[in-house]
Amino acid sequence: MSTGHGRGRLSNLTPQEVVGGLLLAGIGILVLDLVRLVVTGELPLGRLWSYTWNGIVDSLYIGLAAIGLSMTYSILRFANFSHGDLVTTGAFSGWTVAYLIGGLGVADLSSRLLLRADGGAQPGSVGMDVLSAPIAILVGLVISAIVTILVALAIDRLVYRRLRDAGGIPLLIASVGVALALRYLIAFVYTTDTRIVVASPPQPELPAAIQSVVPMETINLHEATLVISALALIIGVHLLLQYTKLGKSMRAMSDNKDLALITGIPTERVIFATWVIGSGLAGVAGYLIVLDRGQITINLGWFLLLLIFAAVILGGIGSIYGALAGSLVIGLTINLSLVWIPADLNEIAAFTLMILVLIFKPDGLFSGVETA
Amino acid sequence: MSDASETIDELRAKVTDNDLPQWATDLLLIAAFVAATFAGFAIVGLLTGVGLNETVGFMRLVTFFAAVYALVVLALNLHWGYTGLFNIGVAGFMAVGVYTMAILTASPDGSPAGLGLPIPIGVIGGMLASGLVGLVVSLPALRVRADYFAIVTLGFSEIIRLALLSGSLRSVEVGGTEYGTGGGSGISYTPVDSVIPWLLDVPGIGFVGDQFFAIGEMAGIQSSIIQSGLYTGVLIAFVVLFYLFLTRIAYSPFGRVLKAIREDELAARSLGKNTDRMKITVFVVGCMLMGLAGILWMGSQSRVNPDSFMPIVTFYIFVALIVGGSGSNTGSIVGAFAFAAFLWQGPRFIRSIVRANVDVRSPQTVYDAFLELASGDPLPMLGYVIGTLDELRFVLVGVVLIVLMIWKPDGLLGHRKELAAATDISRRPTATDGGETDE
Amino acid sequence: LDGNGNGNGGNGNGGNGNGGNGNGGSDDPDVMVGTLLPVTGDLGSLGAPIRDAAILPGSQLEDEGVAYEIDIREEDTETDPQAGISGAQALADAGYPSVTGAASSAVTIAVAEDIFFPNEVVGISPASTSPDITDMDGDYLLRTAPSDAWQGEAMAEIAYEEEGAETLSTFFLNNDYGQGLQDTVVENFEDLGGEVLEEVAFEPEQPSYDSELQSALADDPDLMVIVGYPDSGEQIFRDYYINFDNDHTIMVPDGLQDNALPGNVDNPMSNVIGTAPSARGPEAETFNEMYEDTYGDGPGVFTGQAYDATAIHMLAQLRADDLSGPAVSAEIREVANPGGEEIGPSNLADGLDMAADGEEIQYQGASSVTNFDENGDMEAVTYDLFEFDEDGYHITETIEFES
Amino acid sequence: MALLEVSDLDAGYGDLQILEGVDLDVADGEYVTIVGPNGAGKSTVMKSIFGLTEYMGGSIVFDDSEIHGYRPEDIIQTGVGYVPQNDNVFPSLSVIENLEMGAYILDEVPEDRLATIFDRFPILAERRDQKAGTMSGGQQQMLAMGRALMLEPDLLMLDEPSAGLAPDLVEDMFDRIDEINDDGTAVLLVEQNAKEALRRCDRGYVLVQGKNRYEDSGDALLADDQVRQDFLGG
Amino acid sequence: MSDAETNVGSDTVADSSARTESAEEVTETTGRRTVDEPILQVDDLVKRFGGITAVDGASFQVERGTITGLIGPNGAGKSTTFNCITGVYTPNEGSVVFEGTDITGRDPYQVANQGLVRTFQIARELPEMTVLENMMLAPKNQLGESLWRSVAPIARRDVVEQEEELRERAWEMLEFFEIDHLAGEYAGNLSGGQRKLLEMARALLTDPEMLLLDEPMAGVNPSLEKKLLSHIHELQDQGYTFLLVEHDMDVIMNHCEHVIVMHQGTVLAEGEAAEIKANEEVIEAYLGGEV
Ligand SMILES: Nc1ncnc2c1ncn2[C@@H]1O[C@H](COP(=O)(O)OP(=O)(O)OP(=O)(O)O)[C@@H](O)[C@H]1O
Ligand SMILES: Nc1ncnc2c1ncn2[C@@H]1O[C@H](COP(=O)(O)OP(=O)(O)OP(=O)(O)O)[C@@H](O)[C@H]1O
Ligand SMILES: [Mg+2]
Ligand SMILES: [Mg+2]
Repeated sequence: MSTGHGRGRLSNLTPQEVVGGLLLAGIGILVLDLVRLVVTGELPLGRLWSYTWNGIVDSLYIGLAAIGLSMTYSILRFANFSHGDLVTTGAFSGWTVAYLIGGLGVADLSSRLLLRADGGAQPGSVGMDVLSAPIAILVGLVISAIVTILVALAIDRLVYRRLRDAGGIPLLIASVGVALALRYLIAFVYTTDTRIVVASPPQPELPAAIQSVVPMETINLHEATLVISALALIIGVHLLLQYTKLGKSMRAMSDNKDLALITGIPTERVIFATWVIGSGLAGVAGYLIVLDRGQITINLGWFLLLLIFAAVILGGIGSIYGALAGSLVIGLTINLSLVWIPADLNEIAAFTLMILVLIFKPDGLFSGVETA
Repeated sequence: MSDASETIDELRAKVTDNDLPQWATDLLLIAAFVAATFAGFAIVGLLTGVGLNETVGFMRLVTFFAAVYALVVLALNLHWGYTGLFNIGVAGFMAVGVYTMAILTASPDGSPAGLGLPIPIGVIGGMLASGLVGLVVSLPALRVRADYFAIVTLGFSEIIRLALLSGSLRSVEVGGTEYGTGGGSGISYTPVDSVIPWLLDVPGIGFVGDQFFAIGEMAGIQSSIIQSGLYTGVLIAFVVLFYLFLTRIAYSPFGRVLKAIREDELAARSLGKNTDRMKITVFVVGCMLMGLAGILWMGSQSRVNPDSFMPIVTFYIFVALIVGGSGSNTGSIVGAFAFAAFLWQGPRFIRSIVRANVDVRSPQTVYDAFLELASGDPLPMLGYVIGTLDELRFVLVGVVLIVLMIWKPDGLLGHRKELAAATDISRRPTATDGGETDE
Repeated sequence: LDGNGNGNGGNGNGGNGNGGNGNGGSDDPDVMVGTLLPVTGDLGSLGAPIRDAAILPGSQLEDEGVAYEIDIREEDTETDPQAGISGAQALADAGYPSVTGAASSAVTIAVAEDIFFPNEVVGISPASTSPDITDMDGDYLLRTAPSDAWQGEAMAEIAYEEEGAETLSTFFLNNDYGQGLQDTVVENFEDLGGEVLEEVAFEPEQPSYDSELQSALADDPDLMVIVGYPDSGEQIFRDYYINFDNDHTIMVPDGLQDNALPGNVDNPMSNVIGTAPSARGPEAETFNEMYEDTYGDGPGVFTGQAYDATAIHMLAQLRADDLSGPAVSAEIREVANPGGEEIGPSNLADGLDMAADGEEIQYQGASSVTNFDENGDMEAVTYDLFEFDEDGYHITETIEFES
Repeated sequence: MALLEVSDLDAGYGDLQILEGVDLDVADGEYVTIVGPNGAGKSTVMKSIFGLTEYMGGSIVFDDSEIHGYRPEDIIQTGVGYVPQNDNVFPSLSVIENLEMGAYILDEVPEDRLATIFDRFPILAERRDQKAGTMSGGQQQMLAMGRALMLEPDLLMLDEPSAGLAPDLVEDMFDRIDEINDDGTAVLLVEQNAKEALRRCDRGYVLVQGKNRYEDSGDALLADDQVRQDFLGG
Repeated sequence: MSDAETNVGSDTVADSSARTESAEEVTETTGRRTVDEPILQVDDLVKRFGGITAVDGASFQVERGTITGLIGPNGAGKSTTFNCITGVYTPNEGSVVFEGTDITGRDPYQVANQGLVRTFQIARELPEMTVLENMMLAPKNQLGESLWRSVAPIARRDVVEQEEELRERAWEMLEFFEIDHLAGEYAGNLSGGQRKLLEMARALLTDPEMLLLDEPMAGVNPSLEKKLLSHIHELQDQGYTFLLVEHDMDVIMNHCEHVIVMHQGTVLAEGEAAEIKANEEVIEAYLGGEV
C-alpha cells in the first residue's frame, strides 16, 4: 500500500497551518467559554469536577490499553485490530475467576463459571464488590493479566509469528480475523448477553481534609481501585522500560529489526516481552473497566478499540508517553465536551479532534518522543 | 476454503482452454463456479430432506447477498485493490447514500418526514451525496500517512453513524414538518424493490415476470421467493454494470495510473501524473458506487436504521474482497459469492439440514450442554452448537481470514496478471499489426 | 441461543384423518404457525419466555394427541429489525401463512412493512405496544398486546393523580417503542396540567448512562419515567443508584417489568413503580398452570398474549381450511370475536375440531377476551400496577380500559 | 591455526542458491578482504556466517567450534562482530545508546571499552547524546563500527564500510580499520573500493557468481593483470 | 491546477525516429541558444529542515545538450537540490528556471510534464506491474487518463488507438535498452541493473527535454556501467540533456563535459572535468589525498 506517503511536499504547510490555527483558536474559545460558564454559575463547579474526574478515569483505562497497542504497533509493525478483544478476554477471564472464588458456596458452579450466562448468581448476592470480596477481586485482577498474556502469546505463536515478514497490511487483516474468532469464541461460551456482574460499589464518605481540596463528598471505591491500579501499573511499566535494557531494546527493534538481531538482541524475546506487557495491561484494563461500569459484554473491547486507536495516533505511534497523553486528551474530550453537546455526540467530538490533529500534525502530537 | 480454490483452479483450466477474450472466460468462470456451488447445495439439501422451498429460498438469499456484496466489493476493489487506498469506512459511505435516498423518497406525512420524490431521484441523490461526502473525507484523509488513512476513514464512518443515531438530528422541524434521521428507530421510505410490481405492470416485462410465477407455481415454489427473486435479478443486472464499468477502468490508462499510485506514488508523480487529482476522483467515484450499492442493498427494505452500518460491515466486505483476491474485478465477484454462500449463509443451511433431521433443543448454556455430553447425550451439545451458529459463523470468518493470510494471501483467484491497458499488451503485435508506425 | 426447530419433524403426530385440507399429501401439515420472537439481543431475557408461551399450544396439543399435523417453526429476531426481516422472509418462503410476532415494536413495524404486507402473511404480535401500529393494515398485522396509547394515559394519570407529581422528565429508549410511549405519556401528562421538564433519549446497551441521567434529572423533576428494556435498564438503574440519591419516584412501563432487575442492579429499587398490561383473561389460571408444568418457572410478561396469538392462528387456519394468508386473515375475527362457543386454553383441542368443521366459536384467552377491532387492536385491556422489592416486582392494583 | 574457517559453504535465499562451495579462512589477527562484482555473493557470505541466510551445506568453524545453527546472539558471544552493508545504526537511539546496544549480551556496559572506542572515534564522544539518525553518513559508519567493537571481538566483519562516503572520508575509514587491526583484531572486509582494500590487507579473495575465483596476498592480487582487468577496472 | 498539465511543445505520439529529427533540429539551432539560454538555471536555492540548512544558496546552470556532473561530499546537499528542482521539496528561497519557465515550487508531476524528468538513487520501479505496463505508464497526455474517456463507449475508441501507438513506442524503447525480452515480467523480479535500465527507459518514454539521474551507476557492475554510459552518449547525440549525481570519479572525469561541485549546500566550484580535478579547494573538500 502506498497512500500519500513519500510525498514529502511541504508546500502544503499553509492549509495545515490554517487548520492548526483554527484548532488552537477553537480550543482557546472553548476554554474562555468554560471560564465564563463557571463564573456565571451556569456550570456548577461540582459538575465540572465530575466531568473532569470521569475524564481522568476514562483516560486511565484507555491509556492502559493504548500502551499495549502502541507497543505492538511499533515493534511488530502492524495495527492490531484484535487488541480490543484482548481487553475483552481479560474482562471475562478475570471476572470468571473472581466469581469462582467470591461465590464459592453461595451460587451454582455453572452460574459462576459462565459469569451469569444463565441469569443466576446475582452480583449482590455473591457480594461482588471490593469490600465484600477483596481477595476474589484481587485474584481476578491478577488472573485477567495472566490469561490475557497466555492467550496473546498463543495467538502470536499460531498466527503472527508465521507472518513476521509479511508486512503491515496482511498482519492487520489477520488481526481482524483473530479479533472475530476470539470475540465469538468468548460468545460461544459466555453468550452474547450483556449483563451486570459487579455489585454496587461501596461509597464511603471522604475525610474532610480531602473534601476541602476536591469537590467530592464520597468516593466510589471501585473507581478508586481503578485509578490506583492503573497508576501503579503505568508507573511500573515506566520504571521497567526506563531502567532495564528492555526499553532500549524495544526501541532498537522498532528502529530496525534485522540490525537488532545481529547486534545480539534476542528479538523473539523482545517480542515476547512486548506481548506480555501489552496484553497484560490490556487484560487488566478490561477487568478494571468492568469493575467500574459493572457491565460485561463481548463487545466491550471492540467498541473501545477506535478510541484506543485515536489515543495512540494522537500521541504518535510508538511512544508510550504519547499514547498516555493521547488517552488523556481523548478521555477529557469525551467528558468535557458534555458541557456543550449532548452525550450522544461526545464520541463524534473525540474522532473529529483526532482527524483535525492529524491534518495539523500528520505524525501525531508527540511524534519523535521515544518509547520509554 | 482450499477446496473452493482447487475447484476454481480446475474451472479456470477448463474455461481458459479456448481462445475467448479474458472477460468472457472470466464470466464463464464465475457462472461455472456459481452453478457448481448451487448444484451442490441443491443435491445436499434435497437429499437431507430440507425441502424444496427452503432450499430454493436459501439459494435466493445466497444470490441476493452475493449480489449486494459483489456491488460493494467491486467498489472497494477500486479503492484498495487498484489504488491501494485502505478505506475501512465503507459502511459510512453506504449509510450516507441510503439515508439520503430515504429522506428524498420518504413520504411527506411520515415521521420523520421526507420529500416524497420518485425513487430514481432518490437513488441518484444518494449517489451524489455519497460522492460529496467522499470528496470531503478525501481532502484530509489523503494528506495523512498510509496507516493513519485507514483509521481516519474508520473514524469518519463512525462519525457518520453516530450522527445518524444521535437524538440531536432525530427530528428537525422545518416549516412545521418534522424532518430528520429518526435516530435509533431510523427512517422509513419507499423501498427500491417496489419497482418490481411496477415493472410487472409494464406489458412486455410483465409477461416475462408472469412466466416466472407460472414456472414457480408449477414447481411448487412460493410466490414470495419468486417475488424477491425478481429483485435479486435486478441486483445481478447492476453487478454486471458495475463489472463492465470497473473493468473498463481497469483496462485503461486511467487504471494503469491507479495501479502505479498503489505501487509507488512518488514514482508516478515523477512521471508527470497528477496523482492527487486521480486519487480524489477515484475515491469519490468509489464512494458513489458504495452509496449506490448501499441503496440497492438496504433499499429492498422499507426502513433503515444506523445499526446496519456498524464498522463490522466494512470488515465483512474486506473479507469477501480478500477471499476473492484483491486487485481483480472477477476475483471480487467470486469472493462476494464465496463469502455469501460458504461463510455467510452456509452455516444457516447446515442449521436447516440439522433441523430437518434431528429434533434438537438448545440447552441454556454451554455448561448444561457439557453436562449432558458427559452423561452420554451428544444431542444437547449439537443443539447448543446449532443454536449458537450465528456466533460460530464469525469464528469461521475469522479463521478463514487468518488461514488466507498465512497460506493464500492473494485469495482464491490467486495472483492474476491483469494488464492495465486498453489494448492487448501481453504479446508484441506482429509486423503487420505494427504497420502504422514508420520504422 | 437461537430459535430451535421444534415439531418440524412432527413424527409423533400420527393420523391425518381429515383430508379436508386441500394439500392432500400425507405429511403436509394442517397448521403452520411461525414464531418470530427475540431470544437474544436487548429483549432476549423477556423474549425467551414469550417464545416458550408462543409454542406452548403446539406441544400442548401434541400431548393431547390431536389428529392434526401441527408445524410450528421458530425464528429469532435478535431484537433487531434486520434479523427480524430475514427470519420473517424465511418463514414466508417456507409458506407459513401465520406468524406470532414480533415482540419489539421496531421489529414488528419493519417486518410488517417488508414481509407481512407484501407477502400477505398474517402477523399477530403478542408484545408490540407502540401506538403507531394502530394505523397499519389491521388485516395482516394484529396484536394481542394493548396499544401504549392506553398505557401512556394510565401512566400519566397515575403520576399526576396518585403520585401527585407536578413535574416530570422522561428517559426513553431511542426506538419506536420508547419514542411512541414517551410521546403519549408527555401528551397526557400535559393535558392533565403537569409540566414536562426534560425528554432525554438513550441508546441501548451503552457502557454508561451517567451523562444522560445527569441531563434528565438536571431540573429535579417530581417523577421520572424510564422507558426501555431490561438489558439497558440494568445499567441505567445501576448508574442511577451509584450517582444519585434515590429520592426520585421513578415509573416504568411493561418493558422493564422483570423479576431479575433488582438483583442484577443490586438494589431493592423501592422508589420504582410500574404499569404493565395484565394477563387476566378468562382462562389465565389454566394457562399459568400449564406454563408452569411445562417450563418450571411461572409465566412472565406478555406470555399469555403469545399463547393466545398462536392459538388464534391455529383456529383460524383450520376454519379457513386453506394455508394461505388471505384465507387465514378472513377468519381471525371469526374465531376470536364474540359469537359462538367459547374456546380457551382448556378446550383448545375441541376448538380445533369445531373450527375445522366451520362452527361458530369465540376464543377467550389467557391474556384477555381477545376481541380485535378493525385496526387489529384489542378492544379492551386491563393494566397492572406494580412495585419492586429485592426479590422482583409484585402487583398492587389493576386498572381497566375499554375503547 | 585459523580463527574462522569456512569450507564448502552452500547458501542462498529461499530456494535460490547463491553460494556454491565457498572456502575462506581468516587467521588470528589477520586482515582479509573479499572483492568481486555486484551480486557475487560477498554480503551473502557474511550473512551466512551469522546464520541470516538459508543454509544449504558446508561448515563454518569459528575458534574450533562449528557455529552453523547458532543464534545470532550466541555467535556474537563467541567473538564475532559484524557491521552490515546498509542501515547499520539505530536511528532513533542516541550515540551512546547505540553503543550500549553493542554490549547488549553483557550484564553491564564495559566502561573501559567505551573509553577505548571514544578514544578511537572522538566524534562519537562529542556527539554522545545525538540521535544516530541525524549523523552524517561517515559518522554513522564509525558509530556502527564502534558498536561492533563494544564486545572486543576476535573477528570484525565489515561490509563495504566506505560505500557512499566521499573520497576524503574513505581514506579516513581505511586508516581506522588499520588501527583496529593493529590492535590485534582480525578483520574480514568486503569492499567495492577494491584497490585500496587490497593494498592494505594481508590477503584477499575474489568471489565471482558465488564461487571462489582467486585467492592470494593483497599485493599479489593487485599485481595480477587478469584480476586488474576483470575486477579492478584496469 | 489541472491546466498546468499541458506541457510545452512536445508531441505525445512522436516516435523515436521523429524524436531524432527534432533533436537534430535543436542542435542545429542551439549553437546560439546554448550560449544565451541554458536549459536549466538554478539561482540562490535555499532549503532548510528545521535547524539544518541542507542547501544554502546554490546557483548553477546546465547547458542544453550536455552531460553535466554534480559531485560533492556526503551531506553536501546534492540529493536535496535534485528534490528541490523536481518539486519533491519546495525550496525556502531561490528559483529554478527550466527552458525559460519558472518552475520553482511546482508539483513533481508539473515539473515532469514540463519535460524535466528524474530517476531515483534507489530505482523506483512499480513492482507488481509488468515491465511493459511500467513503460506504458510513462507517456504524457494520454487520452485514457481521463476517467470518462476510458469508460465512455465511443470516446474509448480513440483511447484504444492511442494505446496501440504507445505500445509500439514502448517496445522500441525496450529494444533500445535491450530488455525487450523482459516485457512481460513483473518489474519486481528484475535484477538491480535491469531495474536501472527500466527506470531510464521509462523516463525517456515521457519524451523529456532533460534527465536528472541520481547516482545511476551506484551498485552497477562495470560491464553494465559501460553499456549505460554508451546509451547516455547516444541519447546525448539525439539532443537530450543530462545532469547526474555520481560519486564515481572515473565516470565524472571521463564522461561529463561540465562538473559542478557542491559543498555545505553551496556550489564550491564549476568547470571542465580537468579544471575540477586540479582545483585545490575541491581536493581539500572532497577528493581528499586521493587521485
Ligand atoms: N534477501 C534476498 N533475497 C533474495 N535474493 C537476494 C537477497 N539478498 C541478495 N540476494 C541476491 O543474492 C545475490 C548475491 O547478493 P549479495 O548481496 O551477496 O551480493 P554482493 O556480492 O554483496 O553485491 P554488492 O557488491 O552489490 O553488495 C544477488 O543476486 C542478489 O540479488
Ligand atoms: N528530510 C530531511 N530532514 C532533515 N534533514 C535532511 C533531510 N534531507 C536531507 N537532510 C540533511 O540535509 C543535508 C544534505 O543532504 P543530501 O541528501 O542532499 O546530501 P547528498 O549531497 O545527497 O549526500 P550523499 O552523497 O550522502 O547522498 C544532510 O545533512 C542531511 O542530513
Ligand atoms: Mg553486498
Ligand atoms: Mg544523495
